[in-house]
Amino acid sequence: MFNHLLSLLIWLPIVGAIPVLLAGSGRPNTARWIALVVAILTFVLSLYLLPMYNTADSAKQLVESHVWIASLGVHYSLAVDGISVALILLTTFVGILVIVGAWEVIQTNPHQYMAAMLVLEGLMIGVFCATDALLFYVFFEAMLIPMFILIGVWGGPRRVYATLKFFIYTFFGSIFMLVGLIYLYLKAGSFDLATLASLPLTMQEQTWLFFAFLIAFAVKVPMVPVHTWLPDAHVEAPTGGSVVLAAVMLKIGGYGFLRFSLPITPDASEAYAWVVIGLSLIAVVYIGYIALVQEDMKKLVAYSSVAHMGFVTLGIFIAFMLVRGAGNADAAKLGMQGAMVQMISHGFVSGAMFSCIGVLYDRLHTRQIKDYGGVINVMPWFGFFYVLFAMANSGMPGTSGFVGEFQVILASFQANPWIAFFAAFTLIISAAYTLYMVKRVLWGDITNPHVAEMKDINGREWLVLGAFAAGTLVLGIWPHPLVHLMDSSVTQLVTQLGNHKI
Amino acid sequence: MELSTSVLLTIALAPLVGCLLAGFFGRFIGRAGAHTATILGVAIACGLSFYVLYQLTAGGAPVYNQNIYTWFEIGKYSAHVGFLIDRLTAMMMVVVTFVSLLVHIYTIGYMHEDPGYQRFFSYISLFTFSMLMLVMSNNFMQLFFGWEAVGLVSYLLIGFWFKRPTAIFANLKAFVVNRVGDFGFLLGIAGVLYFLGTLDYATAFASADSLVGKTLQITQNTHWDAATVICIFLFIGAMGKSAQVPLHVWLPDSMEGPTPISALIHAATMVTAGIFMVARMSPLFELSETALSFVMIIGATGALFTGLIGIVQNDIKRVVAYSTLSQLGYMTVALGVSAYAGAVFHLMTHAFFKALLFLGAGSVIIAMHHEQDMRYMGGLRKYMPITWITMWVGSLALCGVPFFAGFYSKDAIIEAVGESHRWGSHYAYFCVMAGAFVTALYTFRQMYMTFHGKERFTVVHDHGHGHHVDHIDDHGHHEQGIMHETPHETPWVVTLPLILLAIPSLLVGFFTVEPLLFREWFGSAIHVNEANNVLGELAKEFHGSAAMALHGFFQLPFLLVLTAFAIQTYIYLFNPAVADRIKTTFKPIYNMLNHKYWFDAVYYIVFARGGIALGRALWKGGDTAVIDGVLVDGSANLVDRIAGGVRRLQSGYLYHYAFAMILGLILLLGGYWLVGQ
Amino acid sequence: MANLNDILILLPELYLVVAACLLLLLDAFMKPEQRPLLHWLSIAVLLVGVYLVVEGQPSQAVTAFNGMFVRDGVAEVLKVFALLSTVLVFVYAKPYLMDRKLFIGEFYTLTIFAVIGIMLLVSAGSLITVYLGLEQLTLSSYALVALNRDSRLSSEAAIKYFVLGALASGMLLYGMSMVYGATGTLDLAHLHMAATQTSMPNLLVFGLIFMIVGIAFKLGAAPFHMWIPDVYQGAPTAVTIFIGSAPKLAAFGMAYRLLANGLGDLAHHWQLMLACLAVLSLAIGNVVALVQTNLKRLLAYSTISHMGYLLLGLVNAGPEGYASALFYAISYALMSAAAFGVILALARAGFECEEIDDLKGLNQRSPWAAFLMMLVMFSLAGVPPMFGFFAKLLVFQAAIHAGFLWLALVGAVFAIIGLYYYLRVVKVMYFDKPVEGTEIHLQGDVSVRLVLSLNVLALLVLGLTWGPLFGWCQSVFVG
Amino acid sequence: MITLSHFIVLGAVLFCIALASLFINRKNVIVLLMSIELMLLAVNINFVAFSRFLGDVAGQVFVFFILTVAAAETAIGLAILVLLFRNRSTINVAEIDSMKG
Repeated sequence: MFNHLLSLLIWLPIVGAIPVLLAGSGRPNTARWIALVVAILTFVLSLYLLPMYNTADSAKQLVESHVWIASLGVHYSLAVDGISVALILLTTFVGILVIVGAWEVIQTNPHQYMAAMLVLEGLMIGVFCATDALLFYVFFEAMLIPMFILIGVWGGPRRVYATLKFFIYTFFGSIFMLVGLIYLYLKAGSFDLATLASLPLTMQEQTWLFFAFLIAFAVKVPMVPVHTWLPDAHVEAPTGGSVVLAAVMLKIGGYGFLRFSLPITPDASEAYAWVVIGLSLIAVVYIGYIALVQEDMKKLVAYSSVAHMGFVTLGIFIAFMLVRGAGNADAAKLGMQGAMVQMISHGFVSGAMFSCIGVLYDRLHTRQIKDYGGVINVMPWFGFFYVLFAMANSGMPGTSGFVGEFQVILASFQANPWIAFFAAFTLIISAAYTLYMVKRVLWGDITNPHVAEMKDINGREWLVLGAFAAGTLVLGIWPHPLVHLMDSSVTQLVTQLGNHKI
Repeated sequence: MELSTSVLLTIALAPLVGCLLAGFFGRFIGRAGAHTATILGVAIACGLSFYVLYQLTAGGAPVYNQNIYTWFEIGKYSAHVGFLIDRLTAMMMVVVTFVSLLVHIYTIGYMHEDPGYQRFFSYISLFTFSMLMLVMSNNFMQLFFGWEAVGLVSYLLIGFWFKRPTAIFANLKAFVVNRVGDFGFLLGIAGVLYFLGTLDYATAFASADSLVGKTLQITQNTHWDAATVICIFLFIGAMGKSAQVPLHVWLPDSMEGPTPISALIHAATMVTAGIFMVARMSPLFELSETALSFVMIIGATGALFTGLIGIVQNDIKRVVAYSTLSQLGYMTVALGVSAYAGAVFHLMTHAFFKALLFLGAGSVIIAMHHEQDMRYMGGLRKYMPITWITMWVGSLALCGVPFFAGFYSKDAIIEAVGESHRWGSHYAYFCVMAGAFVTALYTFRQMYMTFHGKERFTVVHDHGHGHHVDHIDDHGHHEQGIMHETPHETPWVVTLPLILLAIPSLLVGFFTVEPLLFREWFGSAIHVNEANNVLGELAKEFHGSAAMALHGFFQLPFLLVLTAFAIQTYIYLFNPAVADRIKTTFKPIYNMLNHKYWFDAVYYIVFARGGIALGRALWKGGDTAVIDGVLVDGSANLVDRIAGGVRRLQSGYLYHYAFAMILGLILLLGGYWLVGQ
Repeated sequence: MANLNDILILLPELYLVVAACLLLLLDAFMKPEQRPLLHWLSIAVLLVGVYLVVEGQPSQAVTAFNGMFVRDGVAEVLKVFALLSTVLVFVYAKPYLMDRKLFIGEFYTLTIFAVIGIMLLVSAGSLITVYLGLEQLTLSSYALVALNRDSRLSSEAAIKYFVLGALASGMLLYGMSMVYGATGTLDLAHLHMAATQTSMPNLLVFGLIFMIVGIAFKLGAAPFHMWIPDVYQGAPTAVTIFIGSAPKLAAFGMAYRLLANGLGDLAHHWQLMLACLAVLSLAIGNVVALVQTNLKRLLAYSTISHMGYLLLGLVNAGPEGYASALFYAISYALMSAAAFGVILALARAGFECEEIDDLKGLNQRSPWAAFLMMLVMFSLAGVPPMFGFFAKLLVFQAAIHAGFLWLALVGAVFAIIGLYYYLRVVKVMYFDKPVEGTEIHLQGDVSVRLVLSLNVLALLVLGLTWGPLFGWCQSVFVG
Repeated sequence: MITLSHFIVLGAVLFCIALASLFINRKNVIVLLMSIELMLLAVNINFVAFSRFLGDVAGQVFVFFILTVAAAETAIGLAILVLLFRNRSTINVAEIDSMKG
């Protein structure tokens, strides 16, 4: 069983979605319970990765490879390294919480909702496991379908615009990557990522490929200026959708950079690292200011997601300047680790923030900040969580939000103090926009009579927020286990950055 | 013998446990349970801190420096959580826990009507924990953790009465302004890691000299001295936390918090974190004259000019707040002239008498039913003698009257500045000297307006009691100057801390000035280059604290105090009208001070309003208009319009279809003629 | 001289001719209520035809009647899928025809005759056979389009189809005549040899161009696509589904026979021409489809764009290119059969389910139908893991390999635009509220639902396991 | 002396006339049928001419096929025409435009 663990992790939720669907709208509770059981099973299975994954070994592990398309030499090949393991765990963890979170919130066709969530989960795990470019692409694209449905069916008033924008935006990005992959395939005769990584390419080829990949993943991350789908998607998506979107789906962009841009087009990535770094810094500052003036809580958090993901891209590409420019591999590792930790942390924090907003939305059915105020008076427990996550969002030490940013800033200072200067600006701006929201939502006297009637969070919500809080705090107080888990893989990556292809 | 890790852990964690108990189970353990738990926690921490101090001094224990656990480890970079306990730390621990303990006790009385009782206790215990983590840290990462954590607690406590608009504005302001400081601080830490390759104090300081000659490339052909850059960045952090000009604006507003907080966080401990940090980093700062001059000038400016504002304040707490700003300035000046010991010494004495003053003010405020405006007080000394006397002790200490604790620390600083030859030291000397005068001015004014002269409130016995039970809501709403019952001395939980603080305010200087200042008591904790050792110079003329005090009577500072005393006594006891006349004659100056040199106004317009405006511009202009409007939706609409046009080709007429085919044929043929040949 | 061997080679076609005639007679002597029998019989006939095709398939290519008729792997694949998709057509069409009093023998016999035309066309060895097969197919199609004699739209569609079709075949013939003149042979195999040493290369290329027009018309590639939207819309949906599926295979076969077998050596000429046609088709198909409100018309334009993708494969002008194009044709036949199948299954007497808005809130009314339609739409849009994606992948690959990277990029861009209208259909089904007072459910007996479900799920399953099928497509072009 | 090119030109001319009439004529569908016949005629001339000059009969054989098919084609065309007239009581090309866009 465990030598197919990865396949199991991918297919269990997907296959599990079938009975959930079959339960039909007639028996919502059956659907819910099946979904929950499947999600928990998946999570438990994913926990087995920890003992089975050897952190000392930097090579890909738990390899599974079967010929898929003989005539093209395409393989159904899966494997994980530390980074994948971390992200898979995040996925399965969030997988449970979104299902719990949607428990009685989703009333229309809960079975379809749950099924979509499970399929989505499976596909996302697939993305993190795939070591064959075509397989990766298939998972990468297929993910869009359930998310499209999730936003479109259970979303808000402008859901159609939002979900179409989301789908087409992402499709737009990835189609060029597909062309790039085909080109690589014709050159290498295989879609195997390792083969592609070792394929010699001229600078010109690398440049074209780099930008093909960049579009695909920049849209996914999302980076400025191709981020505008995110606020719309988040605002319109149901809570669970936003949580998955922010917590996991965005990470796939960062993950893609690691798996494609860095190994396949190292020289071009080096040459154009400044583009990505520049965009990341713009994301921190420009988006920070935009977040400051949002009137819709979800939009605000969505924008802050863009800003935080900026640290991921920054951390990844700063590594180039450090390895090749300064020749400081350790600093590069620091930056890369920072990016990874930031991904996981952002998974917790943004997921939690969106869950919080969901809690409020379920009570007042509005996301406008102005409709709230003085919530703390009636929802003390909620207030506790909200402040905690807000602090994590503004990078408070002791919460996970701090770790990644800290490492990335330290690393970027090694490359160039100015980069660190602009990156560190997040300390100010993120505090400003997050706490400005907290001020208007949580503090103050109750102005809106409806707020006075709001009940504090119930057990289910407590569970969800508590789980997120635990993740946030543990990671913030003791990040070493996570860092250690990914250490060998990151080292591997960084050493790869060193070798030129031309 | 060695310091034991378990003891240190207990010191740090006991308050945290108290905090969690009071915070999460406050509802079950009730008010009594909450304050017992937290006070117990802090008491343990305090007792053990004294024990640690004893061990380090009398017990002759070596400096403790160990990591508790690894935070992360990447290649050659690593961050740990660990403790560095030397005399500096120990002293800070004692100050923090001692004041914190008294404040805990005091709070029982001050907050006994407040619905958020448990929450409050949990907060201040959390603060104690954070502050201890800050001072006990043995590396920059943990320092930054404590640094931000105290900021968080300060945020929570300033906004403790979250229904007050002013309070929740003040706490946001405080946090963001602090973040501006932390922004620099973090860059400083990054610089340390860059140049020294470690986040650990011991290793970093050991290799500090390697900074000499190193530069940081700012632009193509400008290189800045590494040490200077690092130190200034680090000091920016201190400017935020210790409310130095121009990042001082948050501290006066922080008075929105309950008074015990003003005493503990915004006077005695947290705001001195910056001073402590710089003292801790003395090996680095010693490397950069420029940075130290910068520090000195900033401090001197604060010492004088924020003090001046204090003269025109009417809110009893705000007077003390501005005096805190001014005193922090003194400490900073001391740092700037490399008199780190002096700074820390003043930090300690200040912690005692300033906490005393705040708690005294709080006591007055209780008696006045949360009336804070001194214009509606006066003549309170007969109602609350203990408060009156203890506050006089604090005031005299603040003014630096010989034999009082404040005298030793402050006079030493003034002397030290006089000794220093650092660039700008003359300006600094003038500031601290004038500052002494100003200090006396606002102090005596405050004392007179509060306790002396005739009562400026009337007591009306009407539907009296139970009405101020929810004083938080009607605070400031009730008609000023009208009391519903005669003010009376506050309960023992309030007065006891006053007395306990009055004692050190009176004595601590006398007994500790010699070792702390002139006998290298801090040992390795503080490093001073021989060239800069101004205290060393002073030590030569030092012949015992008594002599120093007596000598002090004939020094300029004391004469200035006397002058101020005379002036204020005349104005406020014999001829109150003069005050208004001065006000009118020096209208512009008065306005300037009353508007705090317009710092807040300018910041508000430029940063708050400006930021919002900029954000909106970027949002509407950048995201909505350009990216979405033109690129995303724009292209979609374009395609749509094209589609609308192209579909008209499909006219439905057979002959058009046929024509299209023939056209296609001709195009292929033509294309062949052009290309194919 | 025609001997028994030739007959055997031609067996499947001959068998179908006989069977069709018998069905015609049977229908004449049959009472209306016995028609279902005819239905099942014709399905059986087709299935037996599949059997005969596969069974009698020689190990390597053989010719009959002096090379007029070729029976090779390509022909086999095309015939098998043409027959199978026609089976699907019959199954889906029944309830629709019955509801509309169109449940008559002519539908079946005409369709089978058309299929015979297809089979003839795809195994043509000579220009004559190509022409005859083509006419056999088109003439029956004209009649089928006009099947509903009382419909104004049908007759209009029929006349347009007829005139344009005749024009196209006229051009084709004119081209053939020039090719004949330039090479002196009608036999494709000889043509291939003669084409190189012709004395009048320009005449030859002229002929080629005229023939390409004929092919493009059959494919429905722009600018020879004008008939498609009107015919798709006007014809009874039961006929549209046929025109939309099997003939595409025939068109590919025709293109392959004429361009690859016949004038393969002129590839450098026709590659570029096909590329231009491809770009035009992609552009017009995808863009105009955006503004359609009629579902059948929308699918018509989507056909045009898909033919553009198919051409992407052809421009490769090599075995892998032909393989990918063939693969694409097959995938398209299956997808469009499924798409129209859903429409047919939802339509009922007095409700054509032709407008996109007719699908509003389908998910509430009939989740399964909505789910099937969604899969089809994503497959058409080319979103993995659906079958359609891999078809696109392969033609892209073929184009890029032939050095037509720019063409692949154009294809990619228009795939993005095209995505929009497929998503719009899904949006209508899932995100919109159903219109009050309308009823919309899966019609027809269990066979329809079963086959339809299988057909759609095949798109998903083939998406995960398309290797063997593609392997087959490749194998028929090697050597 | 009449050479091959004369025939080709003749065929081309006929063909062009046919094409032209296909889209110039906006009156009667019958005319369309005629012009289609004309087109096929042009094709036949080509075939016959080529086969004569190439000395290869296949072309003429093809002509016979074309003639036959053309007959069938016309038959179906007329049938559809009848249908059209029955449904719309007009065979004016300019009025057959109920499907467009």
